[in-house]
Amino acid sequence: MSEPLLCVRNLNIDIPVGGGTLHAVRGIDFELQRGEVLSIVGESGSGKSLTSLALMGLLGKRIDRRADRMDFDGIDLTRAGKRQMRALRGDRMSMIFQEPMTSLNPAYTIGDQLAEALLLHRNVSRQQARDRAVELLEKVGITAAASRLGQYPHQLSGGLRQRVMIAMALMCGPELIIADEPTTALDVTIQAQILRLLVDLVREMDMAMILITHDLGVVARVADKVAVMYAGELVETGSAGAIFNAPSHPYTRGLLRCIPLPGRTARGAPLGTIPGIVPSLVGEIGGCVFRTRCDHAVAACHGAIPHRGEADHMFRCVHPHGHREDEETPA
Amino acid sequence: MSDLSDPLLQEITGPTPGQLLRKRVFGHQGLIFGLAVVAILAVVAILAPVIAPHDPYAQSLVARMKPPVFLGGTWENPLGTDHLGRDYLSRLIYGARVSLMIGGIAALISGVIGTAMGVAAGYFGGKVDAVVTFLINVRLAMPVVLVALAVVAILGGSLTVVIAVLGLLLWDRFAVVMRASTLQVRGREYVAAAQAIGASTPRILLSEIMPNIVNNLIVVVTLEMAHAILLEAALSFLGLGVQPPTPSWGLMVSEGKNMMLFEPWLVLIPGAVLFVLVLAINLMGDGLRDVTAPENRS
Amino acid sequence: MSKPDTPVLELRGVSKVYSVKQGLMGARKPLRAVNDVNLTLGRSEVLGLVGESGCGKSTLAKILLGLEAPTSGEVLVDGEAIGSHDRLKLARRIQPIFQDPYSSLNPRKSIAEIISLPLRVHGIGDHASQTKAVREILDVVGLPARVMNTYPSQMSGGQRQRVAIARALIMKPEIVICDEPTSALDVSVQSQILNLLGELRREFGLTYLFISHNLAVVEHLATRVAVMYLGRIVEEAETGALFDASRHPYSRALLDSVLTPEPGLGVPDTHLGAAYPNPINPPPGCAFHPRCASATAFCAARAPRPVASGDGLVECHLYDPETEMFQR
Amino acid sequence: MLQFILKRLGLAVLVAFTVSFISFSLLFLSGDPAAALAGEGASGEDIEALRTLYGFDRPMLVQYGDWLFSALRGDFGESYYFKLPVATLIAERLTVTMLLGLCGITFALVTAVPLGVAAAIRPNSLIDRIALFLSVAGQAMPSFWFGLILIVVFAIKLGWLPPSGAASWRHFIMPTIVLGYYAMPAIMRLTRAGMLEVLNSDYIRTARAKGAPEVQVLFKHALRNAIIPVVSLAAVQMGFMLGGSIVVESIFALHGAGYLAWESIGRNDLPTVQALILIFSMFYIVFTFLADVLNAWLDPRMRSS
Amino acid sequence: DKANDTLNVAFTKELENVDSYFNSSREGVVMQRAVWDGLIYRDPATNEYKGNLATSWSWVDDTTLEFKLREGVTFHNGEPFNADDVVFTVNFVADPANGVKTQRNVNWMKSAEKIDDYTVRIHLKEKFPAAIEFLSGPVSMYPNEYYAEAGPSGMGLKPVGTGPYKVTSVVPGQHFVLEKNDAYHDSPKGQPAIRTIDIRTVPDVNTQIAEIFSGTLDLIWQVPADQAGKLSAMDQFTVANESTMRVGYISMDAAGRSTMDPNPFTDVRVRRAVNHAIDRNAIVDNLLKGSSKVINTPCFPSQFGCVQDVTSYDYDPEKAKALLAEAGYADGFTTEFYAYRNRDYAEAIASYLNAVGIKTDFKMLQYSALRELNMKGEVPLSFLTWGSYSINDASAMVSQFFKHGSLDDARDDQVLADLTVADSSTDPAERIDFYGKALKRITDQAYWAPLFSYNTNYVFKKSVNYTPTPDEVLRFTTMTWN
Ligand SMILES: Nc1ncnc2c1ncn2[C@@H]1O[C@H](COP(=O)(O)OP(=O)(O)OP(=O)(O)O)[C@@H](O)[C@H]1O
Ligand SMILES: Nc1ncnc2c1ncn2[C@@H]1O[C@H](COP(=O)(O)OP(=O)(O)OP(=O)(O)O)[C@@H](O)[C@H]1O
Ligand SMILES: [Mg+2]
Ligand SMILES: [Mg+2]
Repeated sequence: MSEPLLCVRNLNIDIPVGGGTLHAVRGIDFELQRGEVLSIVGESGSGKSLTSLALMGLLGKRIDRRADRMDFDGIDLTRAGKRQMRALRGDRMSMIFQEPMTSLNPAYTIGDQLAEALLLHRNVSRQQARDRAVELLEKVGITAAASRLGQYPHQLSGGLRQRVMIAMALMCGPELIIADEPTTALDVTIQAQILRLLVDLVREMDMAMILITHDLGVVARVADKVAVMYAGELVETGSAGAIFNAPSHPYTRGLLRCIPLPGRTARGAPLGTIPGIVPSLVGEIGGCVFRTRCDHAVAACHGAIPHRGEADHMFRCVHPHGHREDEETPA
Repeated sequence: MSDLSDPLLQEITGPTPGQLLRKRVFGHQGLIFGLAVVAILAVVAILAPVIAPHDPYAQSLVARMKPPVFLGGTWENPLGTDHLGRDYLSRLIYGARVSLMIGGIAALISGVIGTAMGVAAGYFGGKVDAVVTFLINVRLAMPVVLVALAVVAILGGSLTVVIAVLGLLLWDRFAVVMRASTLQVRGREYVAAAQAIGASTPRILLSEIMPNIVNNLIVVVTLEMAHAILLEAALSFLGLGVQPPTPSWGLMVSEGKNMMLFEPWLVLIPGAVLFVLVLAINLMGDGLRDVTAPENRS
Repeated sequence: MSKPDTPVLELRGVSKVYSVKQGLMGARKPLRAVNDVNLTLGRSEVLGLVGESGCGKSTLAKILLGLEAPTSGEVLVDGEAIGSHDRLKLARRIQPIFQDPYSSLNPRKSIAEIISLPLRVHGIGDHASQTKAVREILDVVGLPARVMNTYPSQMSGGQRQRVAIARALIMKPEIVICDEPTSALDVSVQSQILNLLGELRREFGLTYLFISHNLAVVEHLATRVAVMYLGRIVEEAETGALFDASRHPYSRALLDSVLTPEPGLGVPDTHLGAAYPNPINPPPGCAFHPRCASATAFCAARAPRPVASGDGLVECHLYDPETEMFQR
Repeated sequence: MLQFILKRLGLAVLVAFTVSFISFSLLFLSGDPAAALAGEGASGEDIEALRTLYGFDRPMLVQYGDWLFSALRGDFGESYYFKLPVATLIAERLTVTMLLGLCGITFALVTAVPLGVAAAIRPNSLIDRIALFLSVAGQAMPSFWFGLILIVVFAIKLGWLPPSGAASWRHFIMPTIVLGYYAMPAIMRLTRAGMLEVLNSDYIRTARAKGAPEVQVLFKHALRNAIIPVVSLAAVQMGFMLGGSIVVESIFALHGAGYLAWESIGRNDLPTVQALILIFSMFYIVFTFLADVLNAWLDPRMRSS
Repeated sequence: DKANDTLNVAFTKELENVDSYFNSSREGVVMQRAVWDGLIYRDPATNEYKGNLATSWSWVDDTTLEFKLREGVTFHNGEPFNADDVVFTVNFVADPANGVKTQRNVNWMKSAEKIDDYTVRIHLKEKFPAAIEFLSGPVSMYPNEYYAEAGPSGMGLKPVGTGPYKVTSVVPGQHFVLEKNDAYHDSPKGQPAIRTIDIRTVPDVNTQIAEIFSGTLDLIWQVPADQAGKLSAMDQFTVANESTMRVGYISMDAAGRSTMDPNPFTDVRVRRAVNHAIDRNAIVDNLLKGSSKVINTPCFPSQFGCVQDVTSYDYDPEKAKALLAEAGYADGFTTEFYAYRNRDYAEAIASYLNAVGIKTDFKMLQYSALRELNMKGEVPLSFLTWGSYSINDASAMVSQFFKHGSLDDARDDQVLADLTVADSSTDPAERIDFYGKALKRITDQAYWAPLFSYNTNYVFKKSVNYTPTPDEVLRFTTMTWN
C-alpha cells in the first residue's frame, strides 16, 4: 500500500468551557488514501466538525488540538505554521460546509468569491481566474455559468449555492476535500444530485474526500471507508460493506436499528432505540463512553477498552465481537 | 416502553432558569456594581430627610461657597456650601431623589406607551405595524432636546412638566425594541401552539409573549431611565428644566458653573455623582441584558 | 361523536394566497402557497405529506390548525365546515406537534404549566384535576412526574418533543398535525418519538397528518401518502402503492432520491432539473414541467387535472386518458 | 433600486410633514405671538391690529398651511427678535452646526470603528476592556459637564486650546470631542457586536478555508458586512447630534443653530423655533434617508431588489 | 490686543439689532454711543450738557425746542449731516407705526421741522422737562437718505452714523467690528484712540473669563461679583467697579390683573410683608457687593426727582409673618414667581419669601417673554430690574411703570395724577414735589419691593486703560492702550 495522503494518529481536541475542559474529541486515528472517500458518521455533537476543522487548522484560538501525528502528504500539520497552513488551505485541501445559505459572503458576487480562491494561491490574472470559475461552475452543473458570476449569493437557491461552494472548493484542484454535512440543509432530491456530483468529481479528479454526515443512507451510498463517531471517539471504522453488513460496535448496531430499513423493518412496527443520552464530556473520561446506553455494559467497560478487529474493520469494545452474535439482525 | 424507564434517559440535565440567572448575575461584575450603586442611591434618596445633615433649602448668604472638607472646609458642611450658602451635601442627597424620580417615572410613562405600541406592532403586524413604525420615525425625527426645551418653555419648568415631557418623548426605544422582540417571539412555535390550543389574543400576549420579552423591557427601562436622568440634567443645565430651588444635579452644575474656574468642585461634585448614577444604571442595564438575554448582546 | 363513514377531515379546493413583497420595497405579488388542494383523512389514518421545501406543507398544516384562514375552499371536520366550528371547539379536536422542540415550548414556563395550558384555556377542571391530568399524560409519553417543575431549557430535544406531544394530547384530540416532528432530532431519538407516535395512535385511535422530508420515515409510519409540488397535491395513494409503483414523475424522482443504507448501490440519478421554480412566478401549464424528464410542449401549455387512479389520485398528463396522447 | 429610493423618499416626506405639523401645533399653543411682536407700550388695539395683520386670528390649520407653503419656498417668516428673515438667520448659523456635526461624527467614527473592530477581534482582551470602559463612560457622561471639564483642563489649566468661539479649527477640537464622544459609544458597540457576529459567521470560515490571510478576512470579508448597520446608526446619531448640539454650542459659545434655538425658545421667537425644529428633523430625515440609500447600495441583498 | 491695535470685547447677550431704536438692551446702548451721536451730550463726570451734533439749543416754548446744528459733519457713508437728517429721524421714530422698540425714549416727541439747513425745531407732544436728557441719551441722529432706503433691518446689518466708530462688519447677534472714524468731528465724546474694536457675543461669563485668561479678550464687563472678586486678586487684570442706575425690585400684582385667585397681592399687608421678608443688606453685602446699595425707591437715587424721603421697610421676617397672618395667610400661600436675570439673586429672594411662608413656583424666562407676560398682566410676582437707559431723571423709571401702561401692576390713579404733573412740569421744584408724592404713595402702598442697585464690574487687561462711568455704558472713545 502506498503512503496515505492523510494520516491521523491520536487526535485530541480540548475546549475550555465554564465548568472545566470539554474533551470534545479523543484519540482519533484514521488514514486516507488518494481517491478514497472516508465518511465520518455520528450523531450531533459527536465531534465530527471539530475533527474536520482541526485538519484544516481552523479551530478557534481557545481550542487545544493535540495529535501524535497528523500528516498530509508528508507535511506534519501539527507543526505547520500559520503561513504554511494558509498556503495549504484552499489549495491542496479544501472544505465544503454544511450551510450553503450562510457560507457565502453576501457582500460579494459569486464570481469574486470564486476567483478569490484561485487568486490567493496561484499567480494568475483576474480574467484567468474568472475563466476557471466559469469552467468549474459548468462542471458542477450550473447552466449559463458566465452570467452567474455577477450574481450575489442571495439570488441563488440553496442547491445552486451548494454547487457554488463545491466549485469554490475545487478552484485550485485540491488533493483532499472535506465536506461537512454538505447536503443536510437541502431537499432530498437536491441532496441526491449534489452527492452524485461530488462523488463523480472525486473520482474524476482523483481526490480524496472526507464526507461528514449523520445520515447513514448517505454513508452507505458514498463512502469507501466509514468511521463511526460517538461522543468524541471513533467507535468503529472499516469499509462501508463491513460496517453495514457486520456492524460490530453496539452503538453502530443501535444506530442501524433506529432507522426504518425498507424491506427489513416491518411497516409500523416499533423501531430500535438507543436509550439514554450522550454523557457530558467535561472532566476526566475513562472507559467506554457508550457504556451508559449499552445493553451489554459490564464492569469492564469502565477500564481500558481494546481495539478489536483488523485494519480494514476495527472497533473498540470489551466484548470480543461487540456481542454481535446475540442480536443477529433478522434477515 | 420498557427502554423509557432507563434512568439515564430521564436525566434532567441543566440547572433551572432561576439558578442559571442567579449564577450569571453574581458572575457579572458590572451588574453587581451597577445594582449596588443604584441601590445605595435609592436608599439615600428615600432616607434623604433622615440622612441629610441640613435643610437643602436653608440659605445663609454669609456662608456662601464654603469649600468641602477635603479642600480645607469644616465637617459642618462636609461638601461645602453653594452660592447661596446651602449645604451642598444635603442638596446632593435631595438631588438623588429628583434624579431617580424623574428617571423612574419618565421611564415608566414612556415604557407603557412604547411597550403598548411596540407589542401591538410586532404582534398584529400589517397596518398596525405600519402606523407604529411611522410614528416611531416621526418621533425619532423630532429633536428631543429642542422639543423638550420648547415645551418646558411653554408650560414652565417644574418637576411634573419635565417628567411628563420626558415621559412622552422617550418611548421610541421601547417601541423599537419591544416591536423587534415581539416579532421574534411571535414567530416561535410555542405561540403557534398556544393559538392552536385556542388561547385568546390577550392571553397569548400576556402569558406567552410578555414573559419572553420582559427581560428586554427591563433593559430598556434602565437605559431609558439613565437617558431621562441625563436629559433632565441637560435641560436643567440649560435653565429650562427643573426650577430652583429644587436641588437637581443638573441645576447644581449649572449654578456652580459660574465659579467653575475658581471653585471647580462646585461643578465637579454634582457632575460626578450624576456620572456615577448614570454609569451605574447603564451598567445595570448592560448587565441585565448580558444576564437575561445573552444572545441579544450588542 | 361523528358518523362512522364520514372522513374526520376533508379539504375541498383549499387555497392559500399570500401577498408577498419582493425585496425590501418591491411591489406586493400573490404567492399561491397552497393551490386548490383536495384531501380526505379517514379515522385512524396516517396521511404522510411529502414534498420539497417551500411547497406548502406547513401552510396546509396551519390552515388545518386554524392558524391561517384559507383564501378559498373549505375545511371540513366530521363533515362540518371549519368556519362553523368555533375556534375553541376546533382546538379540542385538532392539535399540532411542531418541528423544533426548542422553539415550541415557552422557555419561561414550567413543564406543568406548558402541558396544562390547553386545560386552562378551555377551563377544564380545577387546579388539582389539571395537575392529575398532567401527571397522567406525562406517564403516557414516558416522562417521569418529577419533570413537572422543571423548565424546557433543562431538557434534551427528545424529552422536549415528548412534552410537546403531551401538550397536544392532553385534550384528547382526534387529529394530530405533525409538522416534521423528528427532523430536528438525532436518529436515535427520532426512533423513540416515532415509536411513541405509533403507540399513541394505536392506543387512542388518533388520526395523523404527518409531514416529513424523510421518506423512509413516512413509508414506515403512514397509511396513505400525498406528494405535494408547488402548492398542489400531485399524487396521492396508499403507502404501499405509492412506494412500490409511484406514477407522477415527481414522485418517482423523489423516491429515487431516497438513499437507503445499502452499501454499494451508489447515488442514483434522479433525472431532475436543479431549479426549483419561483413560487411567485410559477411555470405555466404543469408547474413541474421544467424539471420533468418526460415533459413535452403540451405540458407547458396546459395544466393537468387530477385523475383518479386506483385508490388515489395523480395529476399528470401521462395518466390522463384525455391528454395522454399529446405526450407522444 | 430606483423604486426603493422613491418609496423611501415618499416616506421621508410624509415624516417631515408630520413632524412639522406636530411642532407647529405645539408652538401654536404657546401663547400670543402678537403680544410678543407688539413690543413695549403697545395697547390692546395695537396687539389686535397686529394679530389681524399677521393673521394670528385664523384657524390653526390655515396658518399651518400658510407657514408650510412659505417654508417650502424657503421662507420661514421673520424672526420676532432679530426682525430678520429666519432663513437668513439660520442659514448662517447652520454652517457652524453642520461643521460641528460633521467633525463630531467623523471623530466618533474614526475612534469608534477601529476600537470596535479591535475589541471584536480580541474579545475580553485589554483593548476590549478599554473600549468597553470608554463606551460605558461615554454613555454616562453628561456632555455639559464633560465640556466644562475640558475647558478647565485644556483651555485654562494647560492653555492648549481656545475655550470658545469658532474662529479657527483649533476652536472646534473640544466641541468635536464632546459631541463626538456622545455618539461614539453606540457606534463602537454596534461595530463590535456586528464584527463579532460576522466573525462567527459561516462565510468567514469559508474565507479562512480558502486560505485567505487574516487581514483580508477581517477587512475584506468581515468589516464590509459589519459596517452596514453602522452606517444607519451613524446617520441616526448624526441627526441626534445636531439636535444635541444645543448643549455643546452653548458651552463653547458657538453661534450655531442649536444655540440659536435655545435662545429663541427663551425669547419666544416662534418663527425661528418652528423653523429650527423643522430643520433639525429634516436633518434626521435626510441623513437616515441617505443612510438607507447607502445601505441599499452597500448591501447587495437590498440593491438588487 | 495692543499689538494690532484691536480691542477684543465680549457681549453677553445677543444684540437683536444694532439699530438702537430697535433693541432694548444695554449692549445696544453701548453700540449706539459708539456709532451714532445725539444732538446733545451729557458729560458723565460733570453731568453738564454739551452740544454734540447741535451746537446750541433753546426752548421756543414749553413744547418746542430749537437747535442749531453743527456744520461739516458727515455720516460714515459720506452723506452730509444737516437738518433733513434730524427731521427725518425724529419724524420716523416718533411715529408709533414704525414700531420703535423703546417707545418711552421717543414717544414724547411729536415731530420735527426744518427751519433751514442747519436749524431744526422739535415739537413735543406735551410738556416734557426730561427732553434734554433724552436727547443727550437714546435719541441719536440717522442719515435720512440711507435710512429711508435701508430701514431698521438694513441699518441693523450695515449701521451708518456719525459716531466715533464706524461699523465694518455685522454678524447679527454674534460679532461686530468697529473701526475708528478718522473723520470724527470735534465732539465732546472725545476722539477715539483705539483703531479697532472687535465685539463678540460670548454668552457665558465663564467662557469670557476663560478667554480673557487665554488672551483672546481684552475687556469684559458685567462680570458677576464672585468672579470679579477672584479676578481682582490676580495681577494681570484691572477690575473696576462702578455703580449703575440699574435697580432691582420685586413687582407685585397689586391691581389683581393676573389670574391668581385669590390674589394675595391685592392686599397691602401682603405687599408689605414681602418688603419685610427680604434681607436686602445681606443680598447686597454677599451677592452684589461692590458699590451696590440697598434701594428704597422705585427709582435710582441720583435721578432727578428720586426723593429718598419715603416709607422704607427693614428686614423683619417676624413682622412679615404677622402681616401675612393678619391678611389671612397665616399658613402662607403659593405663587408663581418670575425672573429673567440673576437667577441666583432670584433664588435668594425666593428663599427669603419661602422663609416667611410664601412658597414660590419659580419661573425663569428670557426678558422678552417675561415682558410679554407682564404686559398681559399675567405675572403675580416677579423679580425685575430697570436701568433707566442711563437717563438721570426719575421719569425714566417711576413714570415708566406707574402710569397705567401695560406694565403697570399697581394702577393707582393718585400716583398717575402726581406723575403726570411731575413729568410735564418745567418747574424743577414742582417736579420734585410731585415725584416725592408719587414715590411716597408707591412705597407706602408697597406696590413694589425695591431691592438694590446694581453695579458693574469691568475686567480688563493691564494693557488697557479705562475709567468706567456710573451709567453702565462702555465708552470706547475713552479707552486707550497703556
Ligand atoms: N467553540 C466551541 N466551544 C465550546 N464547545 C464547542 C465548540 N465547538 C464545538 N463544541 C462542542 O464540541 C462538541 C462537538 O462539536 P462538533 O461541532 O464537532 O459536533 P458535530 O459532530 O459536528 O455535530 P453536528 O452534527 O451537530 O454538526 C459539541 O458538544 C459541541 O457543543
Ligand atoms: N406568512 C407567509 N407570508 C408569505 N409567504 C409565506 C408565508 N408563509 C409561507 N409562505 C410561502 O409559502 C410557500 C409555502 O411555504 P410552507 O412553509 O408552507 O412550505 P413547506 O412546504 O412547509 O416548506 P418546508 O419544508 O421548508 O417547511 C413558501 O414559498 C413560503 O415562502
Ligand atoms: Mg457539525
Ligand atoms: Mg414547513
